[in-house]
Amino acid sequence: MSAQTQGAAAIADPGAPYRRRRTTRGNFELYTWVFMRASGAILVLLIFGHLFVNLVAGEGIKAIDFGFVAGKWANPFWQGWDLVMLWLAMIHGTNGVRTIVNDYAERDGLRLVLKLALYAAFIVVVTLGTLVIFTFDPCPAGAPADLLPSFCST
Amino acid sequence: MQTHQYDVVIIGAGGAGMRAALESSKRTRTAVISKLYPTRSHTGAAQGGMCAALANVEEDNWEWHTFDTVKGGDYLVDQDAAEVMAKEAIDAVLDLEKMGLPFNRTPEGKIDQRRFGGHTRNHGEAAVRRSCYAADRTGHMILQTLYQQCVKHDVEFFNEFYVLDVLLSDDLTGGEVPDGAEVKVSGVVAYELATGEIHLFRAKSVIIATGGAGKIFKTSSNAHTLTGDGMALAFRRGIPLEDLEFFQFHPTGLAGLGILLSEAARGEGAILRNGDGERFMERYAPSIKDLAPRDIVARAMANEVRDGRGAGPEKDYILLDLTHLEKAHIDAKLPDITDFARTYLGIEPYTEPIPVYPTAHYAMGGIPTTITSQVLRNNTDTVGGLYAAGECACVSVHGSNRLGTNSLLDINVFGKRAGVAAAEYAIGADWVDLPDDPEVGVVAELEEMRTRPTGERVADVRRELQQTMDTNAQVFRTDASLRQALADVHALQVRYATVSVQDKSKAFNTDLLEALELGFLLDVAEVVVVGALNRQESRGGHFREDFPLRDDAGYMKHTMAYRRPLGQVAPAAVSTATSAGPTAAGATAAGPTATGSDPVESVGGPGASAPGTFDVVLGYKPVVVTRYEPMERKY
Amino acid sequence: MPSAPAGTLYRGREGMWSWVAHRVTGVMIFFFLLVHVLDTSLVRLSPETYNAIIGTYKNPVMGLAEAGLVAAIVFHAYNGIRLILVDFWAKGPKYHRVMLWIVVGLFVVTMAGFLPRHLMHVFGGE
Amino acid sequence: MATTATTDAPETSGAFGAVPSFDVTLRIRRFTPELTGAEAYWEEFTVTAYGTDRLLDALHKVKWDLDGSVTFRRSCAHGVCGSDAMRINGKNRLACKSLLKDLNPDKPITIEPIKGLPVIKDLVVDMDPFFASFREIMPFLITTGNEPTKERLQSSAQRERFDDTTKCILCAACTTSCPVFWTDGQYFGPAAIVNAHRFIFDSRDEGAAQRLEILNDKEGVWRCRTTFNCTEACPRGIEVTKAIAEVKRAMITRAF
Ligand SMILES: Cc1cc2nc3c(=O)[nH]c(=O)nc-3n(C[C@H](O)[C@H](O)[C@H](O)COP(=O)(O)OP(=O)(O)OC[C@H]3O[C@@H](n4cnc5c(N)ncnc54)[C@H](O)[C@@H]3O)c2cc1C
Ligand code: HEM
Ligand code: SF4
Ligand code: F3S
Ligand code: FES
Repeated sequence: MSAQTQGAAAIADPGAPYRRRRTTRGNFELYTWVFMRASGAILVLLIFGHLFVNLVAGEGIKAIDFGFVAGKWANPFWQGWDLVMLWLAMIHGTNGVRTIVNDYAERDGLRLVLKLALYAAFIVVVTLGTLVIFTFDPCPAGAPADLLPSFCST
Repeated sequence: MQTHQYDVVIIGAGGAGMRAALESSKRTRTAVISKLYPTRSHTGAAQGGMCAALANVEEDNWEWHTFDTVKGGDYLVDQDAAEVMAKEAIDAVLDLEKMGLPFNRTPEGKIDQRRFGGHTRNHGEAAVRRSCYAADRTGHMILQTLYQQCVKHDVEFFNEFYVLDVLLSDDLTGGEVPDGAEVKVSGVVAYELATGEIHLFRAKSVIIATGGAGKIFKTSSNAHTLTGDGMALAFRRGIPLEDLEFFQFHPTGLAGLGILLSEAARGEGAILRNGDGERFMERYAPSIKDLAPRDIVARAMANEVRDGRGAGPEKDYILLDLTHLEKAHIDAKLPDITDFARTYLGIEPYTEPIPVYPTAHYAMGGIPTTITSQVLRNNTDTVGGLYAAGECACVSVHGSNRLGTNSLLDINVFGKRAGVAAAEYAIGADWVDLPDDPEVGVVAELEEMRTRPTGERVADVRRELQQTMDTNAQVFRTDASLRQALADVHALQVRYATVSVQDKSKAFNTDLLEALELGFLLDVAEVVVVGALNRQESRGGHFREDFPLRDDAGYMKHTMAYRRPLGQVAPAAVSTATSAGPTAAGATAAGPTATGSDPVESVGGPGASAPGTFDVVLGYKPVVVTRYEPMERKY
Repeated sequence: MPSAPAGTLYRGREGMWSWVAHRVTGVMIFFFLLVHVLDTSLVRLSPETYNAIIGTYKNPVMGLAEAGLVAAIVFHAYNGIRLILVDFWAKGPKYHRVMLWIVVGLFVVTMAGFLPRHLMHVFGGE
Repeated sequence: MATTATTDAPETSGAFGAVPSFDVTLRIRRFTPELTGAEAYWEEFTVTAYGTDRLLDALHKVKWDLDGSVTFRRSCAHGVCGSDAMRINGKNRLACKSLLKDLNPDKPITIEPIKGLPVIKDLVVDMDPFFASFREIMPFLITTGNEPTKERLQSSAQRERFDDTTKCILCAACTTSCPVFWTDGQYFGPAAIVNAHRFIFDSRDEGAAQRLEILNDKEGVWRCRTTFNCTEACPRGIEVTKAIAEVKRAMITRAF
């Protein structure tokens, strides 16, 4: 017998009445839930398009370099595309990770730390990404011409 | 030990207990003590329906219902009680609907009704649709609905608490309390399973609603937890048990397993066939055939098997045939029971008939009460503040054979009455002093049983009890078989005095509780057998092969079994009984001395079966006849 | 409330395992996305830095990782659609298992279309 | 120590034909703080069983013939009371609805308490948190206005609408199979939602808005990730995940 012995959590007083942790009602979880689905549906389009253009069409991953990226972002269409994708994916992903943190981080302190880190990452990444897309100069002065997209030389 | 004080304490959270709780907690401080979580009570297993003459689908009235109940019970029914039940049935069903019970509906949106065994139009003309139902889960819906209402009204529950003693102001077991003297209830002693702690509940009123005792038999539709606790507790305190020899064997239990297939199957058109494929009920009850009362059908089935016309390799069961019914109809009306056949026997009821055989199902007898659910301590005196309702009680509306669907009705009608009466009594009554150290008997018994180092195994004793009851006190009984059963029960009682449990811990010791429950079973079984031995006639669920006819001259009366000190032939109470017939004749046969067992010292308090100390003494109570003179029962 | 003592792994079926996969792929994609945005931001610094970093991606190991990431996205995306159907289509819960096999099928088809081309780019030299 | 029992009489085979017997080994996860301290451990028992035996019968043989201290709840023995949900070979099942022959008796059958509720002893868990969630969703008919004298009318179609969720026996098999419930035990759990569904879609009930509000909680329906373990586990065959989806949709319709 006793093939194996594993630890068991101590039992709280079985007579003690059970109390749910104080929680909040309201539509927040509802909206995020709907958002996950809506954003997911849109992201399918955006991400598949993105992947296709970057990895499949043309010469695939080999072709990616400054020139390629700059070439895309010179076009407001791709600018908009990537901007929406960035925002949707980041909100979707951050909210997804938030759920996961809520699920597994049981201690309140840990929960708080993880969520702060998550939101900080979100802000940094989204701000940075947005800035880059908008303030991006495809033909920076002084850069070697062979690295730049072809239209810079004109 | 903890002490609590409530105006009303209800023992049992089945249909009867919760129906009472709804009434009582509305009026006064009430606690419900149950050894199971309320929704796990066996009321939830009831399938077929609950009858009331709503006349939603065809002409019907409560008077016909009364007649059917009286006739179904082979005229041993107290007719005033049956009248009350049939009249209040209509409100009982409507009450449940208003509480939210999801009944099946007619095309007009009213509660649907279907046929059931023994329920007829115009005093037996033809089967009538009287049973209100929710598929084949009526009991489940009743239990859930009542629990939901209890949640709504914040009823206080003590779940997984076992009541182990009911405290009275006087000791009735001595047989010395004179008739007419005032005896009152003062509380109960309970055992908390989770911790092993003893709780003392002081109460002005106590309602016993602990359900049936089917586990005295081996093959039974009853839950493992239906061990006759309430009946045994009352009995040990000297309160009589009425008509316990009448036990119902339901015709259609899954063969070998005893799991019930509701009579609703036959109500919806299923047919019983023997091994030759013959619809044999045509021979036994030409007018209503498969829908005859249960005792008749069960006996007919047993008879077919005995005469070699059973089905199967061993020719030992009967077939319940649904194959001619529409699949959609089966799915809508009988989903659960067809599922049982699939799960437990691997039978597909659409295409194959289901093997069935009678199974111990329902105790017609129990703690005697008045029609206001007050417990009687003899033929006329009630115990102040003590009430009983449901299967553990005997009003008696079922007489010697209960009609299908009348029990769910019984628990609702008399559960409600008990709740109202107990609360009203408590509001007007004074506190009764508790006896000194009321818990010592229980504590001593528990401790002794728990710490006894070695001894008999509980399971062995129980197995043998169930086996002898199945062999000797089932559908067919004779003097010889019953004497055998009695001898066995007495021998087992002696062995019970030395049982030991293996689990020595305090928390959640179900081993210990099973041992205590075995004590209840032994007491109840003894009363069943003694009553059966004494009743030298055949009536309803009690069939004596040596006395195959009903004997109204000798036995048109209720049996009242008392626990009295050894050697005391007639208790004071019995002297007031109608004297016709062999008063206390069973007592001599019943004496443990007849089996030559040595007296064993008993533990404090009334304790478990105490062989050699107490005896079962019989008395009688007259049957109340209002409108219907006994006739021969023909269908 | 104390947690339950550890026991064996719960033997859930397709629904549970697809959820585990969805969760794992979701987190994978999220962390990749963080890195991806950061590295792409390097285009702001100078073409040289960007190309240098991107250059390090262009080795077979990273190529394989990239393939894994695409696999994760493809699964997460298709299964995401399955989840949306489970939520909003009345018969979704009934057919969730069938839909999972469709997801797996589409996943295989998509990857079959993508992988050869991608691996060719990765390993196929110039 | 592997203990073996060979009881002579089949507990349940009785009248129904001749049933072949076979040996099964039960590997039970035991937790007996009072006797062996706060460590759970495995113990194996071998018993002889018959073709129609349920796992509950085998457990009874263990308890009655080998070791009386093995503790579990049970009552009805045919799947209607909800007492004996446990984790059998890694899945939540009722012991009384699991036939041994369907459990592959060649290998030891592992039996553990349901997951996510505090274990009291062996297979017995503290059900209070479970019933607390049930009580929170107002599981009773809510109506306004005067009581009708006769029954409230309801068409068969209206009755059919919530039929599935009336079957619940509160066994907790679903809630304790849910990976989200295991995480912190705060999630209301599928059983509570099923019982809310039973009333939300009852044409006679007028409390739907309140119940939806309760389940709109952070720990309410939105925590469900449609893992379907609950549907898989429900011994009553209730389409639990579907019911949850219907509640979610009702909330969304209400919010937008
Ligand atoms: C399978 C089956 C099908 C049936 N079908 C029908 C039908 O279709 N129609 C019909 O009318 N009747 C039917 N019956 C009969 C009917 O269901 C029962 O007679 C009735 O439900 C009994 O209800 P009750 O409230 O008296 O007892 P129960 O529901 O059995 O409740 C007993 C309660 O007492 C508690 N209890 C017991 N002992 C103790 C103790 N020592 N301390 C504390 N608490 C204790 C238990 O926990 C439980 O809560 C059926 C019965 C069975 C077995
Ligand atoms: C490609 C299209 C995508 C679709 C269709 C999609 C769909 C979904 C859906 C429907 C959910 C909710 C699952 C649930 O509630 O059970 C979800 C969760 C999640 N998604 Fe996506 N998603 C996509 C892309 C992404 C991306 C790009 C990321 C990362 C940034 C991501 C990360 C996550 C995470 C972390 C979760 C939470 C998982 C969980 O809680 O189990 N998803 N996704
Ligand atoms: S929904 Fe099913 S699994 Fe869940 S408690 Fe109810 S009956 Fe049990
Ligand atoms: S298992 Fe849990 S996650 Fe949802 S589908 Fe069932 S409640
Ligand atoms: S014992 Fe009642 S459900 Fe298993």
